[in-house]
Amino acid sequence: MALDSCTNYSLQEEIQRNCDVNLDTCYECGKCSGGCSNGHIFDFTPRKIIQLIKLGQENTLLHMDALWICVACNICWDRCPSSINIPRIMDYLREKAHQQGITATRPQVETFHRLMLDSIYKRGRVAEVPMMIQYNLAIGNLFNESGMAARMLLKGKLRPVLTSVKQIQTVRQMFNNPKKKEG
Amino acid sequence: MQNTAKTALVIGAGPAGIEAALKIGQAGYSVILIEKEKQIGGMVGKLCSSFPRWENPQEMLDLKTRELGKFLSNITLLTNTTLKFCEPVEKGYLVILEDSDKELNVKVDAVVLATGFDLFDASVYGEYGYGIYPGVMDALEFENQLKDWSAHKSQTEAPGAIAFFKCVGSRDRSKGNPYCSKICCMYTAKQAGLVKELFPETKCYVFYMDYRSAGKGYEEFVRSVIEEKHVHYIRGRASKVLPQNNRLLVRAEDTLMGIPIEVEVDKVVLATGVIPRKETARLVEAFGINTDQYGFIESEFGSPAKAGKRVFFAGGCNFAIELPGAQYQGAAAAAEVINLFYQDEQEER
Amino acid sequence: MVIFLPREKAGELVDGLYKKVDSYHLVENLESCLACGKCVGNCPVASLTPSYNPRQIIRDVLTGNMRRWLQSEEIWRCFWCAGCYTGCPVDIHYPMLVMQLRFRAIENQYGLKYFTPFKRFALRAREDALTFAPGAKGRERIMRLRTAMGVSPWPEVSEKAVAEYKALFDMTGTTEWLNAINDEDDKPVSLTYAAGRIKDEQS
Amino acid sequence: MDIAYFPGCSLHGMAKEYDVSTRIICRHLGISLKEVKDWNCCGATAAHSLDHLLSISLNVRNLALTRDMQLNCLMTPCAGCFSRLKGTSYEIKRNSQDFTYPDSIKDISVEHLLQFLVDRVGVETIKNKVQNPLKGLKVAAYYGCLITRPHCITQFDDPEQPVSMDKLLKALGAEPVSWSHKTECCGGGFAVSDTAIVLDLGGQVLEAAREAGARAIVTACPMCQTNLDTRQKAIEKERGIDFNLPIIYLSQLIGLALGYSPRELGLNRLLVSPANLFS
Amino acid sequence: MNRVRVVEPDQRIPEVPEAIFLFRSCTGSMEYPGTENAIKEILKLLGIEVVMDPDQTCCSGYLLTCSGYLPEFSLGVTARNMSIIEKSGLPPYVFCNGCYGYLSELTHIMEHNPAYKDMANGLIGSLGYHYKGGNNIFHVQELYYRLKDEIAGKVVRPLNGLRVGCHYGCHYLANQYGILDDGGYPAFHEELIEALGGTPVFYKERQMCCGYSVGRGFTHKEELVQPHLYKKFKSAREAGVELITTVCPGCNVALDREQPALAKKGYEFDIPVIDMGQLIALALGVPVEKLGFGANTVSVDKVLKKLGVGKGD
Repeated sequence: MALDSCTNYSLQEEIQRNCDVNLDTCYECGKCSGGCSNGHIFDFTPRKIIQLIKLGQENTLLHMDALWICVACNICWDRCPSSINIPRIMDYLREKAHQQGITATRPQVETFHRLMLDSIYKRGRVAEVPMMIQYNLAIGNLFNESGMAARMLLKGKLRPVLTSVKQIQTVRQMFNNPKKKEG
Repeated sequence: MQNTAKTALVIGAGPAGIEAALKIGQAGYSVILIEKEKQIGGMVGKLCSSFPRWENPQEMLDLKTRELGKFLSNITLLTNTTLKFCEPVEKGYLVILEDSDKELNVKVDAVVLATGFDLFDASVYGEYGYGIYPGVMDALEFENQLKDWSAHKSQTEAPGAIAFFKCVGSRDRSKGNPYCSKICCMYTAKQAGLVKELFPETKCYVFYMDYRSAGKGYEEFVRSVIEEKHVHYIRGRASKVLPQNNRLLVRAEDTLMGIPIEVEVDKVVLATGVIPRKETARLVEAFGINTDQYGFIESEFGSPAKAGKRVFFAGGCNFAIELPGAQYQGAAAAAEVINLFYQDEQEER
Repeated sequence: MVIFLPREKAGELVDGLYKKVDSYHLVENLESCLACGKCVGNCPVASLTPSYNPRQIIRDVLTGNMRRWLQSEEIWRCFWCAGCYTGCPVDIHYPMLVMQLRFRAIENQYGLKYFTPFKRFALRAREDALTFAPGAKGRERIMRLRTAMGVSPWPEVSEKAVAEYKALFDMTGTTEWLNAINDEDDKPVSLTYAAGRIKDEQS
Repeated sequence: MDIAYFPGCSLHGMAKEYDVSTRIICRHLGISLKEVKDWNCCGATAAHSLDHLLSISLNVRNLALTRDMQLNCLMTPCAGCFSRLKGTSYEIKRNSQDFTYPDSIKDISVEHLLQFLVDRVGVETIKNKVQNPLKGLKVAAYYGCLITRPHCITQFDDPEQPVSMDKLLKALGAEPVSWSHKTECCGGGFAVSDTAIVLDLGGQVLEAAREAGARAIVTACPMCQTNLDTRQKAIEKERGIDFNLPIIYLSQLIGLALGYSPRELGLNRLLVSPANLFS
Repeated sequence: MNRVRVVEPDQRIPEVPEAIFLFRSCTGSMEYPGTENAIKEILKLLGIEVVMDPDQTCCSGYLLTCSGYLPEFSLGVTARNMSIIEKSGLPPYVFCNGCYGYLSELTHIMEHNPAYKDMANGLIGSLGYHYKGGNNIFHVQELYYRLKDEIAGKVVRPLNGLRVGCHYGCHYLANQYGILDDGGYPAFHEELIEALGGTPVFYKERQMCCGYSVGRGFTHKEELVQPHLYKKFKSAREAGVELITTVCPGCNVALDREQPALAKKGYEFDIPVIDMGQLIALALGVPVEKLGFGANTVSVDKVLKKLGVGKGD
């Protein structure tokens, strides 16, 4: 792989500080990658990702596809002989990419996450029906999944009744904490 | 001249214990060699070949048994026997040995611990499904399998493929065994080689992080297994075993290619690491000697085989060790014992 | 959209492929490869084309993964500088492997477009026992230069030599073998070692 | 006994039946569930994907609310919420965040319904209460990613080869099949946003269950349920196999064994109808 | 791997031959005829007779073989040429790394695999040749180095500190059937340069391949060869190299002919590239018109000026 020109040599320290891991304990054995639920479609397997962090390839890392198709199933973390918390690292990188406004390789995934957060911001809980509608608007396909939605509606799965948190402001103030950049 | 005034107790009749007993006996002192199993030979007795020269360990054992036979006047071999009780006395220990029916009280002037090691319990690794999928076996079980195969080669039909996983219970902090068990690389190469010997058509895959072959002729041994026997080494720690149409599907990453791969095999052999015996812990307590954090016996500073007051050790109870190494340590322990006895005699004169 | 790359199936691999590839017995010690990667460190092409990786190509030949190298452009990029061979701790003559990989590729009509220029050279060399003998204009220039130095205007190559060189061409069937190759049936090749796995390919 | 109960958003929405059935069986087992007052969403995948700090604070609030109720055991039937809540208490225990939290919330033990039933209530207790055992019902116990993984957080059962749910199902008289994908991922997080992944991963799970000869999949996670249930048609189309595997909630199955009617337990709300299982 | 990789010059060439068989290089005799001529001139001054044989053909080239010639053919051609050399009874000297690597490679193959030798003999037998085998292939640079001191003694036109960067060429270094000096870090060209009164420059990429190798210049010029050469020239210029010497017409072609293309891309280097032989010949006072610098794409004039050699004299 071509080494990235913009290399961030403090990336490893940064990640270790924030994610409460020690990447120097990595055996490079690849056990994480062999079992990874989506490893076969990752552009960089978890093992490579750790290697890239050590090489400080920030740019590559923040732009990679793996960030947006990691299902956070924790298999890597659980099987790792050094129990390195890889899911947390993925979260950290994803968050960083998001804050830097880097467009996700899977925009719809990012959109979905954002809408979910919006919903939490609005009423402190996730309301599925409105969120689905917003999502369809966002991805510009109003009838996405509509067939399924109908079947679910018949089964009474999609309830228009929405419950909300009463002291919503206590929830909202979490959003405006200094650490979070409004994106 | 023969001097039977002094007696040494050797616990465990594996290669190390036998060697120690022999040397002490040959020096003219009397030895009690006890073994909890029915057979002598310990681990070695369970193996069907050895590295780096493909010798049959059984032959070596027979040789040693013959030698023991020559010194029966000095060396008393008690199988099915364990140490029941011991208390320190002046210049030695009072011990009670017990077998199925009777007990035996003796005063011994020195003790050699040669209790050997145990294998890691692979069922801790849920992902490998040891004890769940019949095709998954640990190293010793596979040694038996190999013996069985070579016994009735004609009427067994060759397995299509076998996968060997290395570092099972070794180099794994999350399972509390950060150490390298040292022998697995070699015996895995040996087992894979034997399979190819028996069934050249069988595909052998060895999933490894790196192979550690520090030792006389070891590297050549592993290379020959790869280059001449065509065992297929895949660099990457196997990650998951799944059952698939009555075979086993192994998932791993080929870290050299950087690509997740799948291999369908009939058997999975786990190169299980080495751990201390439970019995050793009991003895350690009884004789009040030191162990490391894992429970392996520690030597006193500056001495190769001394564990405590008139207590010595040899072989696997100290750490993972291969056959020759165990014999060296047995001899070393014997040397210390003989020296100790000699000193005693000087004082007594 | 998602491209579903299957996990590599070890079952699909060709057993003992390297023996088939090394039909001329020029790299018989291939199996002693330690996968140490010293070759890659030495390789000028790898430094320009990150996906070109002698170690991985050797590995694929050993594991029997035909598909990837056969359809790869990488094997056509090798400079044959033999830096890999110079450094190799077990003296694997990697260039000789690449040579034979290219034979296989040509057999299977992959990357012919990389071969056709040499086909032209070969067939012209056949005419006057000199490789790279240029066309009429080039000849004049050469003659001018050589005469200026006071040596024979054209390198002394005897009729005999030319005839016998040509004869060898035909005896060994090289001529029709060359003529048989035409770039119509060229199958496309790509940087297969980069595909899908490693994204940024900038050198 | 009094237990703080955290239903979570999906149990108030798509997975209503899970909520209902859980409440029913708990009542039957003499456990009074005290729903956490004014609870908020655990943040789910979205929060920890885009804003780690937010996902921590959201759950700290929930834990704090639990403490206000003077209860020190918080039970949730939703694997996702469980993972987030327990993860949060794990993190604040390790103090890896440079914030301080009131100690009292650190020793609230977060438990998943399954863990709760097995560890606190006990399999025997449930076994004794079984009215109509589910004779010979071959089911696959599907734990999913988040109930047992990672072990260092959940501290419950074997992360790779769990057995607790199988024990429970045996106690109900059902026959849990032994199968390979107990803890493989179904891709639930991408149920909506990246269907291709779901079809791939979910497909693998369904096929494994089918090969093992299960007639239904039992799950204790609303995401897994919704995912495998609603996507089953699509997966069937893609793989060209007719699975027709009902995805049933653990609580519903227990409810049935305890003698409640399918209707009360909301079994009718499953897209792949389990009707033919109990006829 | 018990092969001797590095030998001393006087082991390699125990006593200096009176006469040598000079193996014609196609590229050498056509692209840069000056190279061939320079060798003849030098050896004349050193009192060594040069024999060439018109019956000798092209060595049939790495370039073509490893891009798809059938080895049967290459072996045949090599066997034929070698048998001609054997007939002459003189030590064979080549002045092209291509020929060197190629001949030694294929002779090695035939030695180590008799079947091929027989096959080749079967081929050329019909043409009335027979190849015995077991002979060494030499490169003229080895002879230069063996005669370093004589050459130094004969210098009439010292290079007075001309900063020269050497290019060894891979197919000599990589062909480790007992070569001069260490293939990993050779330095004997530099010693020669010093002997001629020049300043050898150990520029960073001095061992880097010329990029012409095996004709990637025809297939991957844009994406490989040019960026590759850019690296080499860049490091050379940074080290202040005024002249690059090669010992292989092939390398010469690559390094010399490609520079305009690089210049068009905006990378102007303008470093003249000549053969080691030509440089020695210059130092030994061989008249410049005999060295055919007219063949070079990058003009050698400023070097000549620095050495005080006018085009005319």
